Amino acid sequence: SSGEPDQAGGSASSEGLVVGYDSYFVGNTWSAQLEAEFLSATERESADIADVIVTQSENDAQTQISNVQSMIARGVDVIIVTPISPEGIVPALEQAAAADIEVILSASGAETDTYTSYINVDDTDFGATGAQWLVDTLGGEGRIVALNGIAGVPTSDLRYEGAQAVFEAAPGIEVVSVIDGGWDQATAKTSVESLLAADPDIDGVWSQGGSMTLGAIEAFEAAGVPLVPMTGEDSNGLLKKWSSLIAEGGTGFDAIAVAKPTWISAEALETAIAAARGEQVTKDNLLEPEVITSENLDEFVRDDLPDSLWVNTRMTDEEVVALFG
Amino acid sequence: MSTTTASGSRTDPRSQSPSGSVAETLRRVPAQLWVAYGLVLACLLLLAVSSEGGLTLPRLLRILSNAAPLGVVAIAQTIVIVNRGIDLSVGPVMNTAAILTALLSASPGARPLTTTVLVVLAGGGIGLLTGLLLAFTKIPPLLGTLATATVIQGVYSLATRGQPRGSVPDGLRDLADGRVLGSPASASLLVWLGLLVAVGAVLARTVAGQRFYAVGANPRAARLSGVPVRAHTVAAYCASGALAAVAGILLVAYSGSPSLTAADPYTLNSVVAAVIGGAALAGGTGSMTGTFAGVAVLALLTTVLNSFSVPSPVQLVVNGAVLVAMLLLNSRLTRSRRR
Amino acid sequence: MPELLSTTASRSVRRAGLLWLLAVGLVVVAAVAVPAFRTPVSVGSLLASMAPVLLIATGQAVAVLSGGIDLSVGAVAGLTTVVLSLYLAVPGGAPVALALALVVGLVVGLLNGAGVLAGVNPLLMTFAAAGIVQGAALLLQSTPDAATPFELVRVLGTSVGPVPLLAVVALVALVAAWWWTSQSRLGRVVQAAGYDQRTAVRLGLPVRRATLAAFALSGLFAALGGVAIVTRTFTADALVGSSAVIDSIATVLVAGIAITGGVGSVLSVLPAAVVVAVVGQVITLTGTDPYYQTIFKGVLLLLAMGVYQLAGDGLRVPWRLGRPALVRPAGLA
Amino acid sequence: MSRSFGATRAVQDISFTIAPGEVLALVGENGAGKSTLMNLLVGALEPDTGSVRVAPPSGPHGRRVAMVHQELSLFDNLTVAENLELDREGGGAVVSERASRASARSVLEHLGVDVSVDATVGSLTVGQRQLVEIAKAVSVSPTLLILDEPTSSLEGPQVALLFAAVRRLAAAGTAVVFVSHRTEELFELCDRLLVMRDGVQVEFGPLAGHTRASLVESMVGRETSTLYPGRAPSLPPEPEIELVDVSLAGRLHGVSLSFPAGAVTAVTGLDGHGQTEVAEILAGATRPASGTVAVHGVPVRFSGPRAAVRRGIGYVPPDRRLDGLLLDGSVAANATLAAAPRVHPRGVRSPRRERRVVQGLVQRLAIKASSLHQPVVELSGGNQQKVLVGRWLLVPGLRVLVLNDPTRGVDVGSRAQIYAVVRDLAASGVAVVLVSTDMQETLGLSDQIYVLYSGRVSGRLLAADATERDVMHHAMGGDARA
Ligand SMILES: Nc1ncnc2c1ncn2[C@@H]1O[C@H](COP(=O)(O)OP(=O)(O)OP(=O)(O)O)[C@@H](O)[C@H]1O
Ligand SMILES: Nc1ncnc2c1ncn2[C@@H]1O[C@H](COP(=O)(O)OP(=O)(O)OP(=O)(O)O)[C@@H](O)[C@H]1O
Ligand SMILES: [Mg+2]
Ligand SMILES: [Mg+2]
Repeated sequence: SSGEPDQAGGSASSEGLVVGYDSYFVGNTWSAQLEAEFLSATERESADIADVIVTQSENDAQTQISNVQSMIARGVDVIIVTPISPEGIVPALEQAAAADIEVILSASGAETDTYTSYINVDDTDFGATGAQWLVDTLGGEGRIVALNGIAGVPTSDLRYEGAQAVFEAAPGIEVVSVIDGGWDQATAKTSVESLLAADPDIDGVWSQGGSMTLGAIEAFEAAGVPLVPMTGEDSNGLLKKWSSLIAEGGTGFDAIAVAKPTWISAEALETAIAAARGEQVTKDNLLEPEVITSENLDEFVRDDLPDSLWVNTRMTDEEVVALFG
Repeated sequence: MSTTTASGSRTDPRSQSPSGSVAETLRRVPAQLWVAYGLVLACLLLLAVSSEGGLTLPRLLRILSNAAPLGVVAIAQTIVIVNRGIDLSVGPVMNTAAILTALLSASPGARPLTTTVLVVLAGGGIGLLTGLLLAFTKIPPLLGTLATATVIQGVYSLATRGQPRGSVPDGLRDLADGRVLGSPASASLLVWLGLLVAVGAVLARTVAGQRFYAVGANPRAARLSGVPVRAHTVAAYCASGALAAVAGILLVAYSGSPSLTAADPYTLNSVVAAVIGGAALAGGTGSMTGTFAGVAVLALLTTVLNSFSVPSPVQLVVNGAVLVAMLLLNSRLTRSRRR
Repeated sequence: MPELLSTTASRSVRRAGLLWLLAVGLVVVAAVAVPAFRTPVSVGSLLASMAPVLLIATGQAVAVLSGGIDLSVGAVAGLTTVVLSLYLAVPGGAPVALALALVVGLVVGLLNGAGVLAGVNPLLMTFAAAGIVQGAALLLQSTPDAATPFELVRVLGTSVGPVPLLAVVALVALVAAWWWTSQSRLGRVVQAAGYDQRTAVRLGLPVRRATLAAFALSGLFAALGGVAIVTRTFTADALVGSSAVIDSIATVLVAGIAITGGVGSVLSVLPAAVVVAVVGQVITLTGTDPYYQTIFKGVLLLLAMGVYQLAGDGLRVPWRLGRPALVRPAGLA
Repeated sequence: MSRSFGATRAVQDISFTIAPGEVLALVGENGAGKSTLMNLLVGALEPDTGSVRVAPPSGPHGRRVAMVHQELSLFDNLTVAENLELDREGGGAVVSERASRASARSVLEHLGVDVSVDATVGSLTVGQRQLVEIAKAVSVSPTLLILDEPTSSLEGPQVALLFAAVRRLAAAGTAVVFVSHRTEELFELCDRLLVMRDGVQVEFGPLAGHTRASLVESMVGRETSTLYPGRAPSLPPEPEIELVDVSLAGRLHGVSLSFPAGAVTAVTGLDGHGQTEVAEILAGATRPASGTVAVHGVPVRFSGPRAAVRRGIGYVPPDRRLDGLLLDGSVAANATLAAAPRVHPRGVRSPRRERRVVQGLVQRLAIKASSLHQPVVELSGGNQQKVLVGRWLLVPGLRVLVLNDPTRGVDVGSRAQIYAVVRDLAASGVAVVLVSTDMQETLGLSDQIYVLYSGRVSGRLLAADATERDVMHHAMGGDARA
């Protein structure tokens, strides 16, 4: 079967599962790859799957609740969801449990234990890992800029929470500016550029998004300010830029890329199938963030693949090219 | 006494000034324009004192260069507002342009110039359809363009499944980052200013341009006087679509990667820029001089706030408060002139 | 007994007859053709998701009837969710926080109305207000002692069978708003001034009060909408109402309320919301590509406008769009 | 009392009294200050100096002033009953629908107006709306009733209804102020007279003893025997433009009219009998359902007003503010609206050419404006109208000029200037079409007159030997009806 949602199948057949997947968002490359990674896994597991139903929540908690409820109404066997509101999703999860549906929380949690399995990277850890590297690289001294995602979005808040704790523990570190870059390259670029014009004396950039780091690099270059150590994420565009900067040599640039792998959704599907077969699955499957540094950069950077790729993937190169063109 | 009064027994003190004089011209400069440029000046002063380096020309040029996408889309919005319309689809058209630019650039044998032309044509095409829709039905522009915006967003989300393909070639990226003759001004700034002058000349100096104002001020009167109202409406939206596409290209040149949402804030910001510049949503007023000031105010204000490291929620509040103050002031000025 | 249903009510239902038929027809067809649609989970989900839209669109309808528009409804709904979450910091706890949230909505509405009365275009006034309100909500949201008042939210989120309490509240509120606009003296002034403010001022009608009241209601209903959202999401989220702005305007439009003011009936918001919600639900339940839902909304908007244009009732609506903002004519005190 | 608006002294040192039961005629040129004075009287405006004194309240309801404003004050979106209820004093916060409909019905019946109280005002004719407006004023049984040009859009029988109502109220002790530019109405209705000129009171006394001519003289301070210029020497036989068997759903039925070049042809009739439709069809603003429009005998199809303009057909609409002017636009922009492509042949504006052309027009029509850049919204009504008519004088090759109610609310002096220009145009070979509800104007200005009744041509008269009675005879249906 294909990844395209088919007509409502009704009840699960004995040959395979009806899998419901709610795509919380496909508005940026990471979230798009998360969905693609799931669809790619359904190809691999097609023997166990009768039908796949995909809904789109477009980052709207209410839509997501409705979508999950519509899957329950359609009688799916398993639901994989990335909760947008950890509390709001709870009643829907309880309805799913009442209907004997296995629920896998992928890449975001819920304020309940009414679920089958939860797979994620700890976002606080994510933020702290980059921050610790930055503090160490700067020798515990320096004025730094923090680039957040969107204030109020849990991922953004949790990552910064993790980072903040590290910075507060380092008395020599001064956070001179906290910018909301919306995980967007252009926004980060503009903000950092205007900041540099006012205050070029910056020693490091802590960023919680790959494209924002790229934007920050471009802003430094545009302002003619020498590059400084920056943290980032495992986006191929950043890795390419990073390795070309290494190739040029002689800049003050160094980086770490912390990763929240998009294959979490694939893992979620495998867990779902196992659970539906009645196998025992880990309830809370919290993964360590993957880390890329100058030492192992070469193993990850893919000069032959598009910038948009997040390199921690289980998809084939063909699938990646099909996704990002 | 005015030369125009043949049998006048009433006197008007204003008629002392000879018609067409400099004083008369200055008197007819809309108050909003004074305010808008006053605001620009205030922002410049703030910038000058707010940072160590002070306000240098290179810095100012960089700020304006970065504002080029907004500048161009604000031109588009102004044309439509003058025509008594509003185009809420400019943001989605910019996104479409960005997505198409990356997609076309990735095709074998693509050249930046061809890509640009095709994308601008596509934007103009979307604008043409919008214009036809609004000109030949009585659908109010606010809602018509809201609807087309929704449809456009739906279509590109469906087509890309959320994930735009391709990438922006260095040739295009140079638009935003390249230095013109070694100055800090980017080519995109020149594109913006060039369009500003060109559109300004058409609006102010040509019969067709004047008719945009006539159509905006009173479409019924214009129609009965033989002005091709529908043609002007279609032309306004068509121009808006094409210009929004240019803005989309400049944006993706700046950001480097297409996105489904990056241009969303540009829709209302373009309206705000035009309004700060003195365009009234009732139609028939608005100018390129004013819109330039509107864009400059928005860009400078953001820079001021950024350079004070003002957190983004507070920035939202400050932006909103400045806008409210501007609007209140404008309405006060308009009314006192009317008395 | 036709006299029981006041002439105004029957007129407004007749005027939107096609819409009522469409709404009822869609429900029947969906229930017959899509089995999943009939399940209690689906019905409850549909009603719960409709409650905020109904509330916010009702407020929007009043603002639009008054000749304005309210782009701040989404931000106000978001702020409501945040104010609710500050209940620990408020003396009196959750119920007081709830009251406070509604008052905040009302006040934002009043300020919008005051700005509009001062001559600012409503579109821009409420847009600016939305920025300020959203900024404030984001600031408050990051205060450390924010928490969801679970008890209160659970109570508000109660369902009777599949029917959520707030869906009933929304319905009652809608009828009340309709009654106010069509049967109260001030509501009539809202309609009159919305259609032709100049004349209303010349006649000495209480235009200022009517405008303030209309925007205040819009703010209050947006806050109620925010409450309805919290009962689903359980989360303080300043951005949660962002889609409500366009959805509420679309609903008002489909309801046949002229964006130029004064024409149409708040009552029609009900069938309009039903049409939008049922089609959305059917699209989800049949596994149609969800992106078609966005396209559908746009097309529905266009269709609605097309239909009302054809149905034209002799009121010269479209050209009046360019009417200047609410400004008192020069020379009249 | 005095009142100024900026530099305009609208009302200066006016003193007059009015007694219960009296009907006072208030006359003056446009802009003389009549409306301003009335607004002072009702308190809608504050006087700079002076005051209004009234007898102590009598009767149970105290003093009630009702004013029918020059512009209609109805809401098209509401029903007749809702409109009547809207600004009623007192009453609770909630409207009783039943009571308000009943009282509306009785007011309308009392006035003799046949309009449903549940009809949306937007669906009524202009005349019906004016009557509803009057009903609204009359419904409160005022002690002082001010009627500011209430008859400008009423037809004979409707005027009679109004007059009967006014007389009833006066007989019951209501003092009435009646403002009108139609002198014959004043003589019919009024007892006393207040004449204003340029904000100053020039006469206050009994109306008896005045003639139309002396009244006009008092208003304008000069003789106006030359109000209407001479006629065309003869009626050319060849039509410049004609309607052949034109019908329009429910409005026109097989109308054939022919408009010769070099003459003024009036199309008249009672309000709503198809004259406006004829004007709009000629102007290309409305397309006929059947029948043809022919120019020089060749059938043409206008896709819109633009097509008509291209054939040299100009149209002056009846509502100058709504359909005619760019209110915030300058005199120059308004004057050149139709002729811009000819004034600026290469599409690029030449300010010098524009100034020369518009300056000539301003002088020719004696338009009072402080400069060519003055927004027309700041001009007086009469001068606005001159700009509107003048717009077509700038169009070279004008073949047909359709004037739809060209002097509504325009004073005698400005009228004379507009009439003279119209006659000049006709003399230069333009076919002028005059659609007017003003009988004097129709008879005085035209060479031939078509009368419409119920969407059909009920008579064609040569103006030179037609009388008001003849026209009315046809307007009431003429022989066809008998
Ligand atoms: N809003 C305004 N602002 C400035 N001046 C105005 C305004 N309205 C009217 N005027 C001035 O008042 C004078 C007369 O205008 P008004 O409209 O009252 O004319 P009117 O008395 O009705 O004359 P007419 O007989 O031509 O209709 C003009 O000289 C005009 O410039
Ligand atoms: N609001 C205003 N602002 C400025 N000038 C005004 C205003 N209202 C009236 N005027 C001026 O006052 C003068 C008197 O106007 P008014 O309307 O009283 O004339 P009128 O005699 O009623 O004329 P008409 O016959 O056209 O109704 C005019 O010159 C007019 O321009
Ligand atoms: Mg008057
Ligand atoms: Mg006047």
